[in-house]
Amino acid sequence: MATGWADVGVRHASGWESIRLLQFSDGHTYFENAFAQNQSDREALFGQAIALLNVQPRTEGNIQQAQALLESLIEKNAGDTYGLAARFFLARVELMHAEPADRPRAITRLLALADEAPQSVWGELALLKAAPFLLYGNMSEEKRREALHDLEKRGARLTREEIRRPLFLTLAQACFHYDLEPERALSYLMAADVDRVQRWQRRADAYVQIGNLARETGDLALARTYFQKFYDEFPRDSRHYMVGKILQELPGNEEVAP
Amino acid sequence: MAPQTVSLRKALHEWRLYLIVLPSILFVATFSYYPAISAVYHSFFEWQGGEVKQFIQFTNFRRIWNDQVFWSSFGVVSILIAANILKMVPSILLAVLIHRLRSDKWQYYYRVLVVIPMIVPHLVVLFIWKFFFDPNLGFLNRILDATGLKTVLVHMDSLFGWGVFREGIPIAWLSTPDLIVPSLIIWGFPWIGAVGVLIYLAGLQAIGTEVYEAAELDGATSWQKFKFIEFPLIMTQIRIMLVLLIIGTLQGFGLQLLLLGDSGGAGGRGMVPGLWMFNRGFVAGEFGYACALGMVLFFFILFLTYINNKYVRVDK
Amino acid sequence: MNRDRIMNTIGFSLVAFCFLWAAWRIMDRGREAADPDRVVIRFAHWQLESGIRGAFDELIRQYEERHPHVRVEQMLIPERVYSNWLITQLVGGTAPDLIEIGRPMSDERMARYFTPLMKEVNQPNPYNEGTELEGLPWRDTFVDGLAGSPSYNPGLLDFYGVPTAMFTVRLYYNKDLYRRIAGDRPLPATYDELIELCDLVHAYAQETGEVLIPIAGSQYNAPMILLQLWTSLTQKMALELSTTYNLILPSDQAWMHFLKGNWDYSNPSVSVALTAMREVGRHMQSGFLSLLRDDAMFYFVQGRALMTASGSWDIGSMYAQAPFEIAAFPIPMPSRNDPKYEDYILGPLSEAGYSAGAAFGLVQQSKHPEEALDFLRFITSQQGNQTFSDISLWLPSVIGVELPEKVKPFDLIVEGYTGGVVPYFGADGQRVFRNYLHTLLDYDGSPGEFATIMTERMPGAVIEGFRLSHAGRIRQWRRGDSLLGSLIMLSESETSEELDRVRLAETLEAAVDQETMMLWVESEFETMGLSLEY
Amino acid sequence: MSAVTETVVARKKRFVDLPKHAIIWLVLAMELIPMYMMIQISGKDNTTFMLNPWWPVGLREWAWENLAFGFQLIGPYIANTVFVTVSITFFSMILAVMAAYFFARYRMPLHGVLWYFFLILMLMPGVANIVPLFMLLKSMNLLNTLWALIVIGIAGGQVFKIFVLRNFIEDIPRDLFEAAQIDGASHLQQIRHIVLPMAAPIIGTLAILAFLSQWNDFMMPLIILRDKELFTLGVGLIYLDGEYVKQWGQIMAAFLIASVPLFILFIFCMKLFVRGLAAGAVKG
Repeated sequence: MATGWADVGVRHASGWESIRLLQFSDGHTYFENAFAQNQSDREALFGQAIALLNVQPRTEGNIQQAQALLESLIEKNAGDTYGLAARFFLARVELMHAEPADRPRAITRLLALADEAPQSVWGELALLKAAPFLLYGNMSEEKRREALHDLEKRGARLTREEIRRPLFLTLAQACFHYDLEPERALSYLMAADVDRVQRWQRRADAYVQIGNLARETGDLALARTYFQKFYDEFPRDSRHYMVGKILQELPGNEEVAP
Repeated sequence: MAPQTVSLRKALHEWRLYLIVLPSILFVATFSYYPAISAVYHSFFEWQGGEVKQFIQFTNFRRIWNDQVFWSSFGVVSILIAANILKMVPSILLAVLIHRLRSDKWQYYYRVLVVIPMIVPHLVVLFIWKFFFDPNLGFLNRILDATGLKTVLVHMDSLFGWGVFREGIPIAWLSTPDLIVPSLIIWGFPWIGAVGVLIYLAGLQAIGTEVYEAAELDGATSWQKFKFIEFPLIMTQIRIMLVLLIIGTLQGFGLQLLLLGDSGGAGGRGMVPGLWMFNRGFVAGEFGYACALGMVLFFFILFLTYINNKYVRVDK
Repeated sequence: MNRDRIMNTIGFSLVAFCFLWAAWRIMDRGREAADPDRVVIRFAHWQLESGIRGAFDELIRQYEERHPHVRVEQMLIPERVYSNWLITQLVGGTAPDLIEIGRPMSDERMARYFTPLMKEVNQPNPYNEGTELEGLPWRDTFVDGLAGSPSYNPGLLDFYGVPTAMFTVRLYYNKDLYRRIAGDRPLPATYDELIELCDLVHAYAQETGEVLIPIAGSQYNAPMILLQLWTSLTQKMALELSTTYNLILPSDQAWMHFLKGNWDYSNPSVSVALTAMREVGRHMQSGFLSLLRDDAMFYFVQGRALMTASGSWDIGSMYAQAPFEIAAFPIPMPSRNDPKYEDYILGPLSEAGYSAGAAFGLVQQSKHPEEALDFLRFITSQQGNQTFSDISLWLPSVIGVELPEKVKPFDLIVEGYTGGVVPYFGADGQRVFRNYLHTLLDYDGSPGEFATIMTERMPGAVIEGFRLSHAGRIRQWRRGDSLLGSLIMLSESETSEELDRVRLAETLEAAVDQETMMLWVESEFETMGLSLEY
Repeated sequence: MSAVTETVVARKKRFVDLPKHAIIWLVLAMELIPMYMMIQISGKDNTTFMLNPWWPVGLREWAWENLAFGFQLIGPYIANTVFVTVSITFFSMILAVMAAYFFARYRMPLHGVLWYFFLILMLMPGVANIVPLFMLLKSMNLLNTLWALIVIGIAGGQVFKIFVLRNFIEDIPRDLFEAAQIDGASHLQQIRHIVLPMAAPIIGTLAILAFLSQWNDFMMPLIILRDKELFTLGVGLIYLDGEYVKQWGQIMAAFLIASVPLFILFIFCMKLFVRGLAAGAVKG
């Protein structure tokens, strides 16, 4: 059952599978042959560019070639999923892969993509991947709060939970790293936990964080629910005993685990 | 006598000579050069030993320029080289002593006895030396206590203020910074290199017995016999061993790794270039940087051997 | 002359004869054809202790009994050369079917040569029929639920290893000697009681003139005690420093606080830890920092030391070697209700989060993957792990396995607290820490001297550690882009299953920590005017 | 000299050497301690060894089962090791002598280039990892064969041998060669009849050294060989080093058994290399 995001049939699953298993040169050769057989196969072109970013040994030539391939995808058709994907990865190349990286330009490209194609998966990803750069770095606290507020608004409009959730986790991380008020971090974590954090390590962390934040902001019922959730789901976590103790000490404790 | 120079024309006639050296070159080129070249190749990469490599031109070499630990490790290694050169003397003396013996039978028996220790695997030798240095059960401390040398050392310590030897406290040879280099030097007492002794004996072999009789006739003392007959003859062998020794000590790190661990022991006093290369490669996982360190060390040794060939010319 | 001539001919002919004999032996061995219809599975590991070999031999015997057409061969590779041996066997295509994983290996290499086991670990283990684990997915039959490494590889979001044991560290002690020294006095439960016991040992040694020391230490096992003291006595400091509200202070955040000056070596909990470390160090044999693992073992087994710290992997060897009765107990830590320590310590360190080890991976190039997997299921079934634990005396990795009597003291301590700060950060930090530990533990060393040297030398090493980890994160991030592209396209293709969507979600969440951490380190370094470039 | 005076002179001669003998014996005694330890420990199990590590145990309490264990562990590997070691020593010596002859006798064009070709290799630090070499062997499908060990052993030992042999061949008087050339001897015959006898002592020494370093080597065999029947002694011995509480008695016994073949070969070969050929050349 496809997520129906990229609204186009994917024909080269085995090519993508070798890239997923980090066998970049195998992936690259696969897509190169696929493209050779059918010059108009945009998926093969896109696959070639994605693989080239990590074919070893990494050389500047590879990166430039990947950029050229992505640009050619955009020229032919900027609107379809491969056009948008190419714009997203061009910005990523500028952000992380090119030497020297040009972060400001890359971030403006990502935000432009997010504005122009808010519904497409690439637009939503652009927002997610631009968020940390808007929040971190030495800027005034007031400017940081502004960015947080703006991202919070746009985040709420994201349709895909796999992308919305990490965005709110990023906002919460920023609050912790820059000591912003606990209520704000708590709201972001609650928004992230609307549909269950996927990675168990991250989920265990989130439950404990929510419990502590709720306790600090006085919402003891919320604190108890999340500490109890952690206590029941993660017996094998090094904080299990400590959370049990906290649950005991929480005022107004009816019958509780330990 | 130096090899006979051969003009190009004559060389064409004698082409078969190249066939003689060809097999050796083929073997060495394929099975020794090929891995060595991969080290040169990787010194220009940020590489963790796996498939992921990033070509970074000379960043590794720029980093080496201000790598304090690397340059200070040359200080330690030059002390060790100086000590190793002095440690050649016992092997030369032993070879001369054996050579001067009248009876051929004993010369032969001693030759065999010199080689026997080489049969014993390295693990056994290390086991013995670990006992030697052990602060509490060790042999060295026991001898020092028994012979009263310990009290002498303690006295000298208070005199010169080393702050290392203290009454009633066993000397921790390998974990006190000031004692690490001396321990590395003491290691291997009485410093007989079976390889050296054999090579010197082979060199001395060429002196006929009549040469000694002539020297004895005009009343040469044993030192003069050594100075005028034996020493000049084994000069080339000594030069070979000297070159091998310098290269070995500069590259070597096995002893330091086993006795002191990969961080060079207390105060990092045992850190030698080879051990720093091992540490960067296998502990910090920076194989590219370790290869670059290897290249710098290689050029340093090449420079040393070049000088050695140029200025330590031995006229036969 | 002819006597020499005879000796020569004997010598020459002897060499020639041995050579011919050897050549003939090798030629004729070539002719023994392998038995065609029997399936041969090979599995390799680096646990050379006799107990482990014996345990696997017994499991092989039982397995071959049930599957006569299969022959299993155990390959033992010494730890010293294991990494080299492993790489070359994998690259050369001559690797055995099952290989012990757990030593550092890049994700790329793991993905290329080992088989992902996501589907297999989610199915029940047939060999668990008739036990309470019957029907449970294979991964849930393990004590750690295969959650940690090396079983689960977070970079590849898949399972690559199946573990056979757990590992914890305790203090072994010589029971007979203990009775002679301390009679029926209870075992020390707190750090102060341990020091009292050590003083008793010294008094006893004085009295009887025996050469005796309380704890046999070496550069291998002394850190087990010293580091635990440091991590315990910095527990409260870590909680105060942690700004992420999750009761944990990761090592890089702890050391960023050090660079920013939020804690240093004059901090009270650090100086208390250093004093305790020095005090314990004085009860070990002098110069122990330069001694190796088997020196300390030699001391203890020779009856010259009352106690020595070591892991549960040594139970078999210890009981086999010690000519006296031995037992073990947890390394006593300062007690939380002792006024001297209550401001610094939370309580015993929790081992609930430990992950199982001695894990075996299935190699892709294996000719008999099904049989190899089946053997792996057999040895990690409840009954198989019980046999393994009984013979090897190792802590089991499977739920419900009865602990042999000697292994009980090594059972995981679940009622405990998270650890504090680790005393160094990165490869250079470890080197500086090891190089100057002698200024703390030597006869004329002191916590003050160690603190001054650390304050002077540690910042440079920590900065180098951040540079190395920053370069690592950039490599990780660059790889993540291609991974992200592939995951989105895979979750899009017709043949995609729930698994691809789960992997996409997990990757996006994992990337959050990487990206925010990297940018936070960059901004902190910027504010401190430090550079992350070489 | 008449028989009587002859013995007096002989006796006097022997006394003159006494101090030399004393010094040599003192030094050799210290060098032989490891050998002594290996033999005496191989007769003890761990407990007796711990009680008295230094002094040997009487024959009655000698732990013969250690020797049995040692032989059972490494017995099967002796054949492989003999085959590999003898082939390496033999072939590498031939190649080295020929190459050294080339460098010592003539300064042909390219002489300097080739000499530095060898010299540079000796200076290359050992960080060149094992993986490229292994890939090379795989491409030549030599993996898991004894030939791979032989080939690497030959290549590995060349530089040191050529470096040492060259100086010795340069010391051989040129007129011997010229005389042979006049009689029309080819280069190979010159090597056979002049170089071998004249440089016999050093050739013997280098052969012994090559034999020794190959006999106990464990790293290459462990990585290249996979089938148990192909293992060499070094690989067998390394398994004893694994345990953390070491059975020193068994380890020493296994090492003792591994050294016995070396010991026997020495008794004869030493004679072969040292006395036989050398005596001929100098007098002749």
